[in-house]
Amino acid sequence: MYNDEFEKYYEEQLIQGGTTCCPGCGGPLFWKLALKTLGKNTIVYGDGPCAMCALRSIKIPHYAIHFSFIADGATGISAALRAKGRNDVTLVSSGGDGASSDISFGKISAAAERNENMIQICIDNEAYMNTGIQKSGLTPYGAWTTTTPTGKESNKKDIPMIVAAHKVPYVATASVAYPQDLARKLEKAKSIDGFKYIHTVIPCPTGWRFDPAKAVEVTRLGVDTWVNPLYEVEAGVLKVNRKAEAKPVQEYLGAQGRFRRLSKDQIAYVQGEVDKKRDDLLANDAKKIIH
Amino acid sequence: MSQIVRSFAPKVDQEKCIGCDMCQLYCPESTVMLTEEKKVVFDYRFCKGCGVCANECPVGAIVMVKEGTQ
Amino acid sequence: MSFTRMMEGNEAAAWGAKLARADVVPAYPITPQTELISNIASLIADGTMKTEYIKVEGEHTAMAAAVGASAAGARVFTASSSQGIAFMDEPLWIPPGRRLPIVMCMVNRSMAPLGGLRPDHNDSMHQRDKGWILLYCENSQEVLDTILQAYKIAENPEIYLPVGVCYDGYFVSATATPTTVPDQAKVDEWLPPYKHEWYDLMPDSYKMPPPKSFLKQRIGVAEAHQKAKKVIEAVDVDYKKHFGRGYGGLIEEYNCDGAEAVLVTMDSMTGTAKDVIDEMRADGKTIGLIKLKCFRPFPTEKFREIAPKYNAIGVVDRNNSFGSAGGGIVAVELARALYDLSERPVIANFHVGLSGTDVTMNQIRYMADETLEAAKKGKVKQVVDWVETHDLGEVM
Amino acid sequence: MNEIRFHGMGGQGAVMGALMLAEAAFNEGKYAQKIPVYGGMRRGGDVTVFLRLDDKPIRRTSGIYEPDAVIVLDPTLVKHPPTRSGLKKNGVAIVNETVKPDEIDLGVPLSKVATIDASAISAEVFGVRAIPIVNTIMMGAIAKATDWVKLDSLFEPIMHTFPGRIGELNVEACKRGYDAVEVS
Repeated sequence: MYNDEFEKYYEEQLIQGGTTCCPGCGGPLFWKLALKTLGKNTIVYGDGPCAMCALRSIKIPHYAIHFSFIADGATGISAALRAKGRNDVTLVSSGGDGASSDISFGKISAAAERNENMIQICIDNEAYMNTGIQKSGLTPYGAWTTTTPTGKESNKKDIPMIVAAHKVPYVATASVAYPQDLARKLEKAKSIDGFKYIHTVIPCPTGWRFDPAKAVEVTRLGVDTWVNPLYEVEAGVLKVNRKAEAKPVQEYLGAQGRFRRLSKDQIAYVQGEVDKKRDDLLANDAKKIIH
Repeated sequence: MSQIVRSFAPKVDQEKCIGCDMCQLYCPESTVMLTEEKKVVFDYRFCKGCGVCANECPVGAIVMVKEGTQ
Repeated sequence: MSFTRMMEGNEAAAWGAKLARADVVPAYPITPQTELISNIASLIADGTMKTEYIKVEGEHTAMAAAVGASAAGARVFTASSSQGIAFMDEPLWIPPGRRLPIVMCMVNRSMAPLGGLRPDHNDSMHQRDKGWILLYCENSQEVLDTILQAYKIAENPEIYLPVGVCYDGYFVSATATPTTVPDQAKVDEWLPPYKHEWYDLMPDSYKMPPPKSFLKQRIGVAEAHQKAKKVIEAVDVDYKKHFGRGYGGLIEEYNCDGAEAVLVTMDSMTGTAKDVIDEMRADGKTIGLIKLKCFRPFPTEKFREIAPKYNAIGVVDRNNSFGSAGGGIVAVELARALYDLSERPVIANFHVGLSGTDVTMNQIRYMADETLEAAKKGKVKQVVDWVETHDLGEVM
Repeated sequence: MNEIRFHGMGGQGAVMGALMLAEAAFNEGKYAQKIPVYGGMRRGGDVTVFLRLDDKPIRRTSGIYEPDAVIVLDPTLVKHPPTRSGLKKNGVAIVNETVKPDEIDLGVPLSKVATIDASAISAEVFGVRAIPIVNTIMMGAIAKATDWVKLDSLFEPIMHTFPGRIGELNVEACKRGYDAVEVS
């Protein structure tokens, strides 16, 4: 039933249905939404182990090595595009949170420093999920993983701001729960020369411990509680994209099994950190923060 | 393509459906589609039964039913 | 136009990359490879060379960027040494399996700890199991010529393997000898632009090889290595026809007529050995020389063909393979190559020139004499002889 | 084959000097080879360079243990054991020293000794430096003291190595070396 229609639909969506990702994974959802904006004239390099499962299903040129290779191969592709005089092609380099914040953090920093012409995307599901949920540099405070059985004791790295500090032309955070905002940011990134960085926290029902059906709902809560706020830094100027009043972090934390062990004090601590970050973002909204 | 295994499958009540497109927009696996006649259809070959479409449906037109009864 | 002048090995390598019209050069500096990439930077700066030189932040990225660029249709050149090659270990596995014809200069330098800045062959020889073709060069001229040959070999659709062009740090890299840089137009005629028949990453013509099983991929690399032996020899013959210089393809037999024993050398020590062999021949000693130009693929058939002529082969290993079946890497390989011959020479094995110590004329005389003695007695004194432990004079 | 060993300190230009000399010889139709021996790219520390000149292609890449000649770029290196090591009887020595040639003792009888106060000339031409640049001055001295290369042949390699004003200064230094050297 409708098989032919669906084949046509997958061609248009540039992604094949039925990836090898878990049910409710944000990876294929991100690529579906992103490819709509990026279009056919795009090369995607790299992986993020889980999102790699999604990348295998995309219908545009993609080339991945493996986990510890982030931004680097894209640097080579970018040079090849220059050598061939192909400035019409959009080059996207993706990486997971572990790659981007831990093992290949230096590679992203170096590509940013060289201002390579590519859109670097961090697909952040907040732990090493493909190996069975181990803590990464982007695992949030208090989250259970198999290597932090009592909850992570340190905070998440602020990679978007770290990349912004490299004075790259464009940095943004985006969410699959807000597809229009995501599309606009990718569109903007496409139009800018140089290194663009987009950070997106995607849901992982398996590692975050929640019902896959709530994938988008939980991700939306992440934005609405300001745990994962939406902002962009263009030419050093900060712009907060969603300024709605914050919901209590408890709504977001309580929706996920990985935060089940958090004490009241710990939740208060998280709320305090989020409040500070929100105040900071709002205080600097529309200001030049990177000089 | 790996074999899809699912316990539940989405089923739409076309009467309730308002054709808002949310199910198609948020389906992680791109297996929900709105036909030209604004009819919601599922690609059961690839749907994993995650239930995001049902959860995101603003009018509760999609329900998850036991696999085989959709 | 073609010109000849005094040139260090690293400068010759830069000219090799320039003449090959390498589109992309991702590289990270390390002694003694540094002058190679700074020479490339100079050639780019003065407009002689047109290439995308990516100043990457480490060797791991250098090879990863090389992989990306090669798959995207660019001819890629890179280079490293010693610990840098070791840092590249993970990505070095990718080009053979993905069948990407990257050419990389491995400017030999000993490994840590206690290794100095000067050469032995462990850094490049440790790449022997990954699927890279490994060619060793004696001097600046051979470095330049071998880089051009390397692209021709690597980009052969029957082969599609990366090639390591290896040469000793200092003794080749910083040693200046007269070197001829061939005419660009003539090189262009001989080496056509790079186009991979399997890969195209451009959106309008996207093409990727279909996924293979791990086993099939591995067998593919093994078969390509087997085929490469013929291709390497043919490319050398063809190069000689066009440019007047050849290096024997897989191996070069030097002064071997009527020899009862031969030494097997690699890299820069070969030049010294040639002088010593000539002297010893003049003294009536029946010793010859085999220069092992191509270490991977190992020229098994070639050795099996010529080995029965000799009573002993003295293998000079400028490397260590600790706890091996017996001696250095080349000796062990050669023993396997000759194992099922009904008549085979004895194999003497020497460790010399480790951590960049000089391989002296006296040391080569000593090794030649020991090999001749083994030929006469039909057996060796010891499995492996650490030549540097003997006082043979020639110290400063 | 003429086997020559340079002994200098990092920063004096021994490696470059030997290369320029090799280039000059090559331009005259000889075969030449330069092998440097040094550690990292730092200044200070001793530097040895091997230079071979011959009428036929040079193949050996080993070090020079019994040199036909030594070039000593710094007075402190005269007593340095490696400088004296293996120097052939009736060999040649060209030394950056203030003393007369017959006062130089390298442990063996020599056929020719030349001395030149290259450090002083360097100070005059290039200014005073902690480690004086003496290579081109020594090259001029070599051209006068030996038949390895002609003085004129040195100018092209110098100008090629240091284009412009620096090159002109070095050519001047080279000529000063040629004029000032004392040969036994």
